Amino acid sequence: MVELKHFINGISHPTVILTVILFIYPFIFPPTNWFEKWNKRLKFDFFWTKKGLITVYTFFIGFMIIGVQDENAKHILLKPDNVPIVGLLFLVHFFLWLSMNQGMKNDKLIDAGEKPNEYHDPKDKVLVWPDLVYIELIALVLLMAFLLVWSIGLEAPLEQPANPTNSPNPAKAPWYFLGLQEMLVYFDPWLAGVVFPTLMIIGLMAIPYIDINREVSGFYSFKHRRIAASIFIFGWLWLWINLIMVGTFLRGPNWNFFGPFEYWDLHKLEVLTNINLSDLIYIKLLGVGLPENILLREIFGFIVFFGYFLIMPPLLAKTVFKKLHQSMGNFKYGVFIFLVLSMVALPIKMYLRWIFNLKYIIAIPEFFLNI
Amino acid sequence: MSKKKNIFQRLGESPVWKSIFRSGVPRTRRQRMMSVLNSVFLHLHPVRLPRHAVKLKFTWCMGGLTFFLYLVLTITGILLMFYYRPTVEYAYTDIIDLREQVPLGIMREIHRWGAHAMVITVWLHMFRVFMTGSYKPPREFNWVVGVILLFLTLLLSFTGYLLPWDQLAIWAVTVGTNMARATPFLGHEGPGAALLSLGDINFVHAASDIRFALLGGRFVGESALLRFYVLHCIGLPFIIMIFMAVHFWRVRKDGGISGPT
Amino acid sequence: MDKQERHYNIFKLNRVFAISSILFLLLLIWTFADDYSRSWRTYQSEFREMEIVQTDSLLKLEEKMLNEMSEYQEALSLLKTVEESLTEKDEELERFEDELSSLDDDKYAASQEYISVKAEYDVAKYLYEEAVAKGHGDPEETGSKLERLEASLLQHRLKSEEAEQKYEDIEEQILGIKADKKAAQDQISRLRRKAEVLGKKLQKVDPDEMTFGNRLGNSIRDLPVLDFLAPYYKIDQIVIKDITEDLNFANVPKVDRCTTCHMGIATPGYEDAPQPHTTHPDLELYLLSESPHPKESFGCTSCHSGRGRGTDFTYSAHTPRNEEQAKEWEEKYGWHELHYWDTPMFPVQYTEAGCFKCHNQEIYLEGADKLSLGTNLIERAGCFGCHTIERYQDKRRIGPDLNRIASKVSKDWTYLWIRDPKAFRHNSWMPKFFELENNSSDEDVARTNQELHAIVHYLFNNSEDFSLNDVPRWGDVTRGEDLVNSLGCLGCHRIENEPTDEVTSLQSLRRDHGPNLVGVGAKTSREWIYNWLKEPKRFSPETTMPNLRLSNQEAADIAAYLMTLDGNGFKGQEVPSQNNLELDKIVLSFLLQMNSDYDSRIMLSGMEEKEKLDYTGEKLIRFYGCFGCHNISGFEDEKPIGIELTEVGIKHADKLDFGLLKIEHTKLAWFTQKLLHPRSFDKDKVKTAYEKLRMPNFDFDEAEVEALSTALLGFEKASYGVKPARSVNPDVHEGQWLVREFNCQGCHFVEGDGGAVRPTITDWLRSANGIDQETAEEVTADFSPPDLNSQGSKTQPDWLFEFFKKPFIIRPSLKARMPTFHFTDDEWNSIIKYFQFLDGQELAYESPHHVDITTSSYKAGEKLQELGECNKCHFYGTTFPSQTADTWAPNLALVKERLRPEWVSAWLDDPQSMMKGTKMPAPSIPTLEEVQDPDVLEFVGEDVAALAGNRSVLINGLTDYLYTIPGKIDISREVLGYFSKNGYNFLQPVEDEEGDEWDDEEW
Amino acid sequence: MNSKTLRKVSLFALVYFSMSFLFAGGTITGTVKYEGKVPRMKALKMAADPICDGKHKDAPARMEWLVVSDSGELKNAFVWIKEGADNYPAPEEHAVLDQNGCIYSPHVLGVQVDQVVDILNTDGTLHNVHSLSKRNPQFNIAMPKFKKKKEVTFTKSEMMFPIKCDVHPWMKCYVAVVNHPFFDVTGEDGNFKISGLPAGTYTLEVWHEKLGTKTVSVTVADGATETVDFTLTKPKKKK
Repeated sequence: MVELKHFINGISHPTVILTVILFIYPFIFPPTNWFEKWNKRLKFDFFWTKKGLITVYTFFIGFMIIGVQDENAKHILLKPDNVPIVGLLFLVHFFLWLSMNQGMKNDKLIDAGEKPNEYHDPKDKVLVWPDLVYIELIALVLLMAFLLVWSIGLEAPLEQPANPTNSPNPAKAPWYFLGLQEMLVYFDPWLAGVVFPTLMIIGLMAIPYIDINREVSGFYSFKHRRIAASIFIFGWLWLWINLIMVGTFLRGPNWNFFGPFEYWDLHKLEVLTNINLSDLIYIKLLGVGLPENILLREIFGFIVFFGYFLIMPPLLAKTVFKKLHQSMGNFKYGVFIFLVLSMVALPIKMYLRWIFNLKYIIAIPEFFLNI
Repeated sequence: MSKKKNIFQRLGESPVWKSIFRSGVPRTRRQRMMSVLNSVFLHLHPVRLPRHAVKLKFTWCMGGLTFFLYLVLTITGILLMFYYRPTVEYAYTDIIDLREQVPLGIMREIHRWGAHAMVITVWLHMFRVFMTGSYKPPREFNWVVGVILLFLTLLLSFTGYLLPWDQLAIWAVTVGTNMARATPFLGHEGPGAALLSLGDINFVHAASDIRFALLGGRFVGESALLRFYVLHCIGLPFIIMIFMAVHFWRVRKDGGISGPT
Repeated sequence: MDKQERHYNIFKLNRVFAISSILFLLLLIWTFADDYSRSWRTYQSEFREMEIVQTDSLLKLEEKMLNEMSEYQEALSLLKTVEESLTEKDEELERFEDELSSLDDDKYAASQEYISVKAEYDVAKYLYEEAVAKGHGDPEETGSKLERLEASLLQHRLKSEEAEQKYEDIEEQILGIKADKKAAQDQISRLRRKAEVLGKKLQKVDPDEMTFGNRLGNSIRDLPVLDFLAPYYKIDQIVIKDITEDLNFANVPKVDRCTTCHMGIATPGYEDAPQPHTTHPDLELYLLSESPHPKESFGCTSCHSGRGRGTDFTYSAHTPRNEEQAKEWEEKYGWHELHYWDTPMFPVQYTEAGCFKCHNQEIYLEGADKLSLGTNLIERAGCFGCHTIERYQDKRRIGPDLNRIASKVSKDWTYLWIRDPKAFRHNSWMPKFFELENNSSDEDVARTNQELHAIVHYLFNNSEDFSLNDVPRWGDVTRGEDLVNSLGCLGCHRIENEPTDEVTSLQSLRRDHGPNLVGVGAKTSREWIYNWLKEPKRFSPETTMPNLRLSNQEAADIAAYLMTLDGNGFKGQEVPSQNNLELDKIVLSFLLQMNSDYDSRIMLSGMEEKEKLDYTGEKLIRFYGCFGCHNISGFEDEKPIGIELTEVGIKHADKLDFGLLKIEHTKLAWFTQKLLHPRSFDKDKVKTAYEKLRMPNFDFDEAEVEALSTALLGFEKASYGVKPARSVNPDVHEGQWLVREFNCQGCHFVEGDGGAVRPTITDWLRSANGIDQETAEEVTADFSPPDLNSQGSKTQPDWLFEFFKKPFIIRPSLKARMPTFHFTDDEWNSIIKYFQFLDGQELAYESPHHVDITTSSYKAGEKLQELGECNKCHFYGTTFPSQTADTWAPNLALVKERLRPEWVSAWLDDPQSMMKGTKMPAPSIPTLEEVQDPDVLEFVGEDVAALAGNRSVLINGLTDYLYTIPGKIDISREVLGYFSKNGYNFLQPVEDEEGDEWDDEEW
Repeated sequence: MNSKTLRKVSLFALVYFSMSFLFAGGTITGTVKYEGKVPRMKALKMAADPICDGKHKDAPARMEWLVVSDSGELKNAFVWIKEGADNYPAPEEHAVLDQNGCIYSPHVLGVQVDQVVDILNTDGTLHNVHSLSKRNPQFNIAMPKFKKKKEVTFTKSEMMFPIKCDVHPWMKCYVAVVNHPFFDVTGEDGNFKISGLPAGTYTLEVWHEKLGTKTVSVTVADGATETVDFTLTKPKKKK
C-alpha cells in the first residue's frame, strides 16, 4: 500500500501527469486518421463502452477509498469546499463518457450511411405536456433532494474571521479559478489572470464562427468533427479541469506540489532557480554579459515570440492544416490558429520551465512586461 | 369510469379553476397543447418537440437544472439577506449565527452548495451543447450569450465568496483580485500602465486602477465587502436575468432545440 | 391513449415522480428535524427536570419551616380570629358595600359630565384666543361664552370632586373595618414570601403544577416550527458591551451563549449535578451580580476563551484537559478540535491564563495561584532577559553583575560553572547551555569546550578592578551560623546541600530569591564575602541584596561561617586544555558571517591568540545572550536575543516552528516541549553551529511548565473596557513591583501572603533556645518579622518613610533585622502608597493627633492602661516591661510618632480580627453591668465608671493616653544592650535544681 | 443553622429526652493507664508575676504534661465517642475554666458545641485568654484583676486546641469541643465514665497531649455497662 501511495504521489506530479496526458491525448481523441488508426489498434475506444466506464469508475472509487483512509489525502478530499470538485471529477467523466459513447454509436451509423440515433421522423413529435414538463419536474425534485442531502450532511465552511495581516498558506482562489492560479506558476499575472481568461472567453465565443463544419449539428458525434472536438476537449477538459484538480488537490503551502498522500509540510522546499531566456543565451551560451539596451537584451525573446505567432501559422497552413486553411480562408484561419497557438502556449511554457528552468521568454520588468 | 364526478373533477371544471388554468385539466391533446401555450412559465417550451429532445440521454437536462438552481439560489439568497449585514462588524458574526441560532440556518448550506452545483451544471451544459454541435448556425449567437452567462455565473459565485468575511473568503478574493493589478494598461502593475501618464503624473496607480475600482480600496476591506454584496445581490443577478431572457428567447427563435436533419 | 405524440410511459413516470416526491418530502422533514434537534434543547429539558426537583424540595422545606415557625403560626391564628370577628360586622360591611357601588355610579356620571364640559370649554378658549389674536370672530361673544363655560366647569368640578370624596370616605370606613385582617394577611404574606416565589417558579416549570390551559400551552410551545412563537427552550445569550471581540477589522461586543446549556452555572444548589448543569465552583468571585465579576458584565468567554456564540459542544470550542478527556468527548459529544477558531477555551488546568487578560499588571493575583506562580517563575528565571515582554520592560537583570568577576571567583571555577551550573549547586537558577539535545555530539563538545574558554577569557579580560578590604577581625563560625539563622538571611537564601522534594510555589520561590548558599565557600574568598556583606552595592550597584548594617564583628562571623559551606565543589572535574584548531574553526565561522570566505581566511591568519579569544568571546556572549541576565561590560545596551513574548498567548500554532518533531501541533504542546526540552526542535535538522536553537535548559519540572504555560497563554493585550483598579494605579503597580523585586514577602506578610522565613525562625528558636518543635511553632509568629497586614492604615506615612530610610528596633524581642534598602524617595513613597491602597487609605498627609488631657475620657484611658497593665509587656520609652523578654512588645512611647489614632482605636477594640494569632489581648473594657459590682467599681475608679458602657469613648480615651506616653523613641541601643548581656535564649525552660533524668527534648 | 440540622437536632432532642427517662442508656467505663518511665514534672518558675508566685508558696506548681499516679493511672486523658454518636443540643449548665494560681484548671476540658464556658479569673491578676483554635474563630481577651468572669462559646466541633496566656507563658490548657455529651476526662485515678449512650456501636477514642490517641470499637446495649481500659505508652520519637 505504501509503495502504491508513493507511486501515485510520484505520477501525480505535473511533469509526469501532464506529459502522459499530452502524449496519450491524441490517441484517445484522435484528430487525424493516423491517430485514429492507432486508436483502433490500441483499443482506446474501449473507454467509451459500458465496460470502459465501469473500469474507470472502479479506479476512481478505489482511489477514493484509499484516499479517505489516508490521513493526508482525507484531509484534502473531504474538505467541505473540495467536495464539489471530487463530484466534478465523477460528473465530468460520466458526461464525457456519455457523449463519447453516443458519439461513437452515431459515427458508426453515419459511416454506414444511416441517420444518427437522435434522428426521428420530423412528423413524429412529442407533446411537451406531459412528457417534457414531467421529466423536468422529476429532475428538479431530485436535484432539490440531492441539495438537501448535501446541505444536511456537509456544513458550509467558516474559518477564522477575516484577518488581513495573517495570510493562510496556501491562500487559494475559489476552486473554479484555480486553473488561473495554477497558470500563475508559469506566467505573470497579467497573462495568467487577464490575457488568458480574456482569450478563453473570446475563444469560446468564437467557436461557432470558426467551426465551419455545418453537417454535424444536433447530435453526438466525434469522428466527423474530430478536430473541433479534440481541440475543445483538450482545452476545456485536459487543461481547464485538470489544472483545477491540480490546484485543489496537489498544491499545498507555498504553492508547492504535494502528492495526494503527502503531508502538507510548511517547510517543504523546491528548487527555484529559474532564469530568463536572455540570461540563458547571453550568459550561459555565449558567455558574455547582458547588453544594456532592453531591445537588444530581449531580442531573442522577441524572435521566439514573434516567430511563434507569425511564422508558425503560415508554416502550419502549408503543412498540417493545409486542408483546413483552404476551407476556412485566411481570416478565419488566422483567428483559429492564434487561439490554438495561445492555448498550446501554456503546455509549451510548462515544458520550457521544466526542462530549461526558463522563467521568461521576454523579460522587461521595467514595464511589467514579462512573457 | 363512473358517471359520478369526484371532487377533483368538479374542482377542475369549476369557474375559478378555469379562470386560472384556462384549458382545464389537460386530458385531451388540445388541452395539453393549450396548457403549455397558456402558461407563462411553460410557454418557454414549444408545444411539441422532436422525440429526441425529451430524452435525458440527449439533453442531460443541464440547462433546466442550471435555471432551477438559479431560482433556488435566489430564494435562499433572499432569505439569507434577512439575517446578513454586509459590514465588517456583523458579516462574520451573522454567518456564525446562521449556524448557531437562526431557525433553518441550513439555507446557507443550500445556497453555498447550490452555487457550486450551478457552476458545474453550467459547464456541463456548455459541454453538452458543444458535443452535440448545437452552436452551429443559426444558433451561433445563443452560444455567445451562453458564454456570457457562464462568465456571469462565475462572477456571481466569486462575489458571493467574500460575503462570509472569514479567512477563506478574504484570501480567496485577495488572490483573485490581485491578478487585476496586472491588467495591461488598467492595472498599476500591468504592462503599459506606465504609458498612461502625462509628465510626472501617473494616471494609473494603486489607488486608481481597475482593482481599486473593484474593491473600493487598495485592499480587501469594508468597501470591498459592500461592493461585492451589492454586485452579488443586485448588480449581477439583474444582468444575468437579462441575458437569461435573451438566451431562452433565442432558443425558441433559433428553431428550438437542435437536432439532426 | 395518444401513442403518437407521447414518448414516456406515463405510469412509469408517475411512479418515478411518486418515489422522488416522497424522497424529497422525507428529506424536507429531515431538514426540519435536523434544524430542530439541537443538543442544547436536550440539556435545557434535563435541567428543567432538575429544577423541578430542586424547587419542589426547597418549597417543601420552606413550608415545613413555616409550620415550625411560631411567628407564622401566630399570624395564622390571628388571621383566623380577626376573620371571625369580622363576621359580626358583616351586616355593616354589606351596607357599606352597597353604598359604595351606588356612589361609584354617581362618581362616574359626575366625572363624565365634567369631561364633556371641559371639552366645550377648551374649544371656547381656543376660539376666544383666535378672536383676540387674529380677529377671526367676535372677541366679545366668544369671551362671554368662555366665561359662562368657565363657571359651569367649576361647578362640575366641584360636583365631581364631592362625589369622589364621598366614595373615598366610605372606602376608608370599609378599610378601617378590615384593617386588622389586612395587617394579619400582610404579615403572613411577608413570612410566606420565599415560599410564594418558589411556588410561582414551580408553577412555571413543572407541568404537574400547571393549570390545564398552561399545561396545554406548555405541551405545544416547543413543538418544531411552532417554537418560533413563545418557546420555553430558547437560546440564552449575554451581550457584553464593554468587552469586545477582535474581528481584526472591527471590535464587536462579546456575545456569550454558554448559559444556553450551562443553565445552572450561576445558581447554587447544582454543585453535584453532572455537566453541563453544574454550578460554577466559585460563585463568590464570579457570575453572581454581587460578585466582582458578574456574568452580565463579563460573560464566560472573556475569561475562559472559546467561541461564545457557539451553541453546540464542538462549536463552542471546548478544549479537553488531556488525551483521555479528548477520547471521552469524542465518544460522548462527537467532539473534534475546532481548527478554525483562534481562541479555543483554555484547558481547565490552564484556566487562570484568562485572569491575565485584565489582571495583567498585577504582580500577584490572589486566587490565581498557578498564573502567579507562572509569572513569578518568569521573573525568577529571568525569561525577559532574552525575550522582550512588555510587562517586564526596564527590569534589572536577574543574574549577578559580572563586571568585577575577577575579584570574586577563579577562571577555572567560572569555566566549570558555565559548563554545568547544576553540578556545583543543585538548584541554581543559572540554566544549562551546553551538552544539551542539539550540542552533545563529540564534535559539538569539542567546539563548546573552546567556546567556554573564549567566554571566560572575555569576562576576566574585561573585569574591572575591585579592592577587597581586609577582614578586620577573626570570625566565629558558631556565632556566624546563629546570625545567618536569626537575622532573616534565610528569607531569601537557602542552605541546602541536597535537592529536596519541596514543590515549587510562590513561597518556595521567595526563599529562592537569593542563591542557595551551599558551596559559597568553595567558590569565593572570605574577604570577598566580608566585603560583600558590609556593602553589597559597592560590588554590584544594581543588586537586590540589602545592607543589613552588620558590625565588623558580625560580618566577620558570617563570612567565617559561610566559608565552611564549601559543598561538593566541582570535585574531580577539570578544565580541558585550550585547542587552537577548534578555536580557529569558531573564529572562522563568526568571521564568515560578515565577510567573504577569502577575506575571512586572511583575517584569521592575521590574528593573535588573544585577539581570537577576544573576538570569539564577544561574539559568543552575544550569541548566547549572556548579557540578558548579567551585567557585562560592553553589552550594556544590547537588545535581547529572543523572540518577543508580549502577545505570545494569541500566537497561532502554525507560526511556531515544530521542526521535524512528531508532536501535536498545538500551542500548548509546543510550549511544554520548548520549556522541558528547549533544543529538541532541532532534532534531525541540518544546521550549522550558530544556526541552532540556543535557549538554555532551566530544568523545569512539569508542574512548573504548566504554570509557565498558563502565564504564556495569558500573555495578550486584550481590548477590554474594564480594568481592575489596582492594575491601573501606577503607584500601586510600582509599590507591588518593589515588594516583589526585593522580596519583602520573604520575611513579611503582605496581602496575606509571604513570611517565607518563618519555618527557619522556628528551626532557629528550637535549636537556639532548646525548646521542642511544637512550642517553637507556637511562638514563631512572635519572633518573626511582622505581618504587614493593615500597614497602610496602621502607620503614619511620614514615620514609615523615615523608618524605611533608617530602620530601628520596634519589636524588642525580635532578632531578625530590617535591612536598609537603598531605594529612592519615590520608590519608598510608592510602597507606602501601595500599602495605603490595600487598606483603602489614600491620604498623603495628616495633621498630628491632638490630645486634650483634661477630658474625663483621657483620664479613664489612663486608668484603663493602668488596669490593663500594658507595662507588663510594652516598653514605655526606656522603661522596661515588668515581664521577661519573651513577652516583650513595642515601645508605647513610639505610638504618637508611628501609628494612626483610627488604627489604634480599632486595634484596641479587637486585635484578633486585625491580626490573627496576635499575642496582644483585647483590653477588657468594663461594661455598665460590671461597674455595678462595688468591688469592680473600686478597682476601676470614678472616671471609668462614669463612662462605663460607652465602649468607643473608653477606647478612644485609652488611645489618647497612648499618644501622651513620654519617653525615648528609638530604644534600639537599650534593647541590644540588654540582649548582649542576657543572651537570646530566654525561651529555654528554667532548669530544675534537681537532676532530671527524663529529658523533655526526647519527646 | 440550616433547617436540615435543625430538624435533626430537634428530633434527637426529643428522642434523647424521652428515652433518658425510659432507659438509662448504656454506659462505658474504664481506666487509662500509662506504661513506661515517668518523667519528673518540672517546677514552674513564676517569679515574673508575684501574685502567681504568692499562690504557690508552700509547694511550687509543676508542669502537667504527664501526670501519672504511683500505680500508673493517667490523669488528664480525654476519652470520647469519636464516631457513631449524633448531634446533641448544648446543655444548659456552663462549663468552667478557672485561672487559679496562674494555672488553668482543669488542664483538659471537654465542652459541647454551643455550650457556655465560664472563664474565671480567681487570681486577681492580669491574664489573657488566647485560644489557638483552628476551626473556631480564635480569641484573645485580656482579663485584668477586676474582670472575674468571661463567657465564651464554641460554635464548631473541634478536637483539642490549646488555650494559653501570653502574659504567663507557662499557662496552657487543652479544650475539646464535641457535638454530643459522651466524653470524660480522667482524674487522678485514671477513671472515666460515659453514660446515657443509646444502644449501638461506637468508636471510642482516648487522647493525651503527649501520648497521642488510641481508638477501640465498643458495642453498647441499653442499661448495660461496658468496661474499656486503655494503656498508653510513650510514642516513638519522630524521625
